[in-house]
Amino acid sequence: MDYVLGLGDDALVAAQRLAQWCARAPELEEDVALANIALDQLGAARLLLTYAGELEGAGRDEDALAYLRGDREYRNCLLVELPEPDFAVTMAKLLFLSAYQKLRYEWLAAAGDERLSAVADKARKESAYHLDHASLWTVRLGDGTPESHRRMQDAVDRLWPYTHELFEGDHAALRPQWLSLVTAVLDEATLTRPADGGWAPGGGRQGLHTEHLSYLLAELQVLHRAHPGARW
Amino acid sequence: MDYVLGLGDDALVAAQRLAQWCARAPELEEDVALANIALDQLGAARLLLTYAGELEGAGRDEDALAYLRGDREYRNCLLVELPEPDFAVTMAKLLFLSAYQKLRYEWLAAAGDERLSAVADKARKESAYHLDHASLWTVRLGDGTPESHRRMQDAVDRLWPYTHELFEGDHAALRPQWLSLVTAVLDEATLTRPADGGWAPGGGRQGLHTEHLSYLLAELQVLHRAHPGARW
Amino acid sequence: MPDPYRLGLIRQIAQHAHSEIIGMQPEGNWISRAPSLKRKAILLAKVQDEAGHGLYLYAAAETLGVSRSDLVDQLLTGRQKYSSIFNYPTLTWADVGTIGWLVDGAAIVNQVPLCRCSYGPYARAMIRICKEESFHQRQGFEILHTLAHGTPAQRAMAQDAVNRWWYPSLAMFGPPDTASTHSEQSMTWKIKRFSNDELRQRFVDMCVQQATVLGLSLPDPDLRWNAERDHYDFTQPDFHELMRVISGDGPCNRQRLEHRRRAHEEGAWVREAAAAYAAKRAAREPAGV
Amino acid sequence: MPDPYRLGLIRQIAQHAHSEIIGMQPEGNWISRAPSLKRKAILLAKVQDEAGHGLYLYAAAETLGVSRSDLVDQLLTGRQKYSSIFNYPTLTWADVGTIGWLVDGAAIVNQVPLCRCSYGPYARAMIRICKEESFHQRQGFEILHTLAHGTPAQRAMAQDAVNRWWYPSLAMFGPPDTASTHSEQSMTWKIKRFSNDELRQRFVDMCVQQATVLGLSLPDPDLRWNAERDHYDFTQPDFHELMRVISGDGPCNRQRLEHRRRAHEEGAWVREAAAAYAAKRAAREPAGV
Repeated sequence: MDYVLGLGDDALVAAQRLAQWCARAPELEEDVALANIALDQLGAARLLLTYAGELEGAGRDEDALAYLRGDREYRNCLLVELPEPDFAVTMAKLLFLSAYQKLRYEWLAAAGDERLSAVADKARKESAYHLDHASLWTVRLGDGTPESHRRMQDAVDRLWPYTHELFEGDHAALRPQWLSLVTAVLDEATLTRPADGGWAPGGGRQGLHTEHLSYLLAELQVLHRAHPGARW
Repeated sequence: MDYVLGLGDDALVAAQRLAQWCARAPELEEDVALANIALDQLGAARLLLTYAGELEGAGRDEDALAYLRGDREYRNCLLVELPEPDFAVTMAKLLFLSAYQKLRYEWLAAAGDERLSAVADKARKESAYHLDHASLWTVRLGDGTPESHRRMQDAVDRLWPYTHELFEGDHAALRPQWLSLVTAVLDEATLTRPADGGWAPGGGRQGLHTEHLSYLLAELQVLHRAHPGARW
Repeated sequence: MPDPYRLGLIRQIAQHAHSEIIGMQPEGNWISRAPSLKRKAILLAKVQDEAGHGLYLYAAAETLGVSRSDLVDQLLTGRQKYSSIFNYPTLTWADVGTIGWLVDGAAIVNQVPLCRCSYGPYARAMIRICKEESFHQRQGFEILHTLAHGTPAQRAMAQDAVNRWWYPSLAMFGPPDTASTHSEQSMTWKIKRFSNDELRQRFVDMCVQQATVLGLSLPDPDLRWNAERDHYDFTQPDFHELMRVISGDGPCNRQRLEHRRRAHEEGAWVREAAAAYAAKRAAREPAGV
Repeated sequence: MPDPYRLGLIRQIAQHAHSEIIGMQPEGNWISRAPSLKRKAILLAKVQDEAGHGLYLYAAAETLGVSRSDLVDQLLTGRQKYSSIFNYPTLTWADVGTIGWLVDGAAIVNQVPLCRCSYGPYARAMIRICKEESFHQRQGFEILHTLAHGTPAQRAMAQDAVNRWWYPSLAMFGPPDTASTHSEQSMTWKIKRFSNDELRQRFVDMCVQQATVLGLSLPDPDLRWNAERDHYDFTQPDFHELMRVISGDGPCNRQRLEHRRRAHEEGAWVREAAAAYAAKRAAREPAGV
């Protein structure tokens, strides 16, 4: 169950962060595109949380899992919960996340669990689109103006340490493929790929998050929790 | 009761905003000073909310009133709930608020309600100190650098419309005194006092707030509400 | 096309486009806090639709020879208006439902006639928009219906929101016919087909019946059926308030425009980067390929 | 005063001052969310005390011929360190109580001997600071006691926080005596009076008894009384982790320094204004008045 929950929480937290761009994106087309990606993430989160609840067998549905767990019970990776102070950080996060999700979903689509593979089959196509979108912007910003190059490189450098957590344990084998997806984009964007081997924060999959997540959840859950047991 | 609640909510919301400067003030001495002012506001809020709860007679204590009302039930003026994007806005808010609180508390200290007058007698001395502190900074920033002058004038202009609400109804008589307190500071600070007669937003005393307050309360209340009935 | 007709059309389409863009804010305010994941998805999709409507409408205006960046500039500098309804705050979740029910409802009553207006590109945009808006209106109605049939706190939240939005929604039809400046000319040009008061009456008649289904009351003690007129009698909104809000002094005018300006400014470096990249690409590629 | 002694003192006092300043962040993280108004006031006052401690300590360091702005600069550029304990996140309200109990407890054990250290201004600052810290430690203990005797969720929150903070607190006494680089010299100079391991043992002995009163367990299966040594045996913290955190790779090192840098940068215009105003005032007033 933790495995499915991790995927679902990644998607839910990513959706929440992406939706914050709604009505404040750099251009109107981007409002539409980011809302679209947020909707895809939210859709995947709903399917995955529902399934996680069924696996648990304690009667928790998607809303019980989304709204009534604290940050110590969330299983998302740290990358998705980090704040997004500018559009470059958002795009770097999306680049790293969508490349990872694409590989994870492709793998799951082909794996044994029928239920998961149905979700993954849909989600991998969406991830491929998210990756395209993030790649496009990474290249535009990396190879745009000196300012955009500086911001994009800074975002990549800042977030890189958090990408190690994605390939903890079983998933280590996916990192080489991920590196080749991401490196191709960074190269085209005239950006420098950070060196590996440094700081590698983790803990999200065990519920040990950054101080940012509890704020995000406070906002996400405030209304639902204020009316215990209500239907919406 | 609404009268006491209004004063108490002003102080509580002001304390919450001021405390946000903790560990991010422009200098260490100012971390100490702003925490001090926040503590004074919080102290006054606790006494006033406790008293409001007694007046209501429904068994609500300071925490029930602070943590279990939504923004539609809060009675603070809009001024205190506005976001503080920079230090100039914080100081302009504090200037306007503390001059108002000083006059209100002085008036209450001399008025009939014994319980209120005891609270007000302590609080008016604190307000006088807050006013001194805000005045000092208003003058420093107004008469400092061109940038600080611009920011301080901008803050004063932005917040001025919200000062009308402070003198709604019964309190209209206090505005001339308030104007003379505030004008003296603005003059010394080489700042222009905005013209009266324009936009005068209100509604806070009736529970009609800006969209900002519910976010502030979500954060203030999140932990308390997550553990119904718990003692702390 | 006569210039006054063209300028009138541009004014009307631009104002409509701006309204969609500014209208994203009050509802967007609740996306992060939507009380269930399903509602979050529906609301996010709705706000996304508004951005989409803005895009079609700017495109329709561009067929009349103005550029989108000029129109955006006119919005940001306050020279062109947007619907005043978006200058009210969304204080609770029930406001999201009420905006869907009343505000989108009023917009549809206003806009359906425009689907047959005399300028093709505008009429076509309106057909698509009206279809989506009636979908949004149903969703808003459904939110309110759930609240009105939920816990006492939810029910109170729903009634409170309806109380606050009713008169501002009536004001969406504009000043009374006796005082409307543009209407007569617009009707002659067939970019408007019914008078403000006709549309307002149609809206009131519709809402009274829907409010009964919701089990919520409308905050007008004088609302009653008039068999002689075959319409409901009702209290007019406060048109002085409407004028104040239009002239810039509503509760959120400054906030909405400032939000939009800030988004525009904070996005400038991104748009510049995209332009610089496109220019480099163009320069790298051999001409004509 | 011999230079190495002076520099050693400056290093130690500055590191202590920096720790107070950075230490404001993890606890400050809960001020806005404190679960009762009384706890909010106590926590705010505590974080304010830390700023005050920072001020005394910078002042004590200045008596040794360095300027505060130089020291701040050394902090912001990472050339001087602060206590590594503040590079762990505060994940729940119980962390606030646990920091009070364990972290302030460890600080006191470390600092009480310094009240009798050889340099007067530092010793005097430490006397005042230790008094306030033992007050903070009692408050932390009280928070944890309330949680440990509260609802099951509160109790679990308390135990979880103690589990996370125990070993990092033990690590606050520094590397084992066999590996400490500065200790021996500092003890000769009497700016340090007991060894790391002596102080760590004193802390463990103290905590075991207090944990019993709290009704919480310490996350060390090998913790037991050793009658022979007249001390508790315990598992040493992971000193490799400590070294990693000291060298910059703890969970929050980047966040803490970045927060401080941002506050410093965002405050620059305010400090410049204050300086400009002071200069104008000085120029306006006749000399000597």
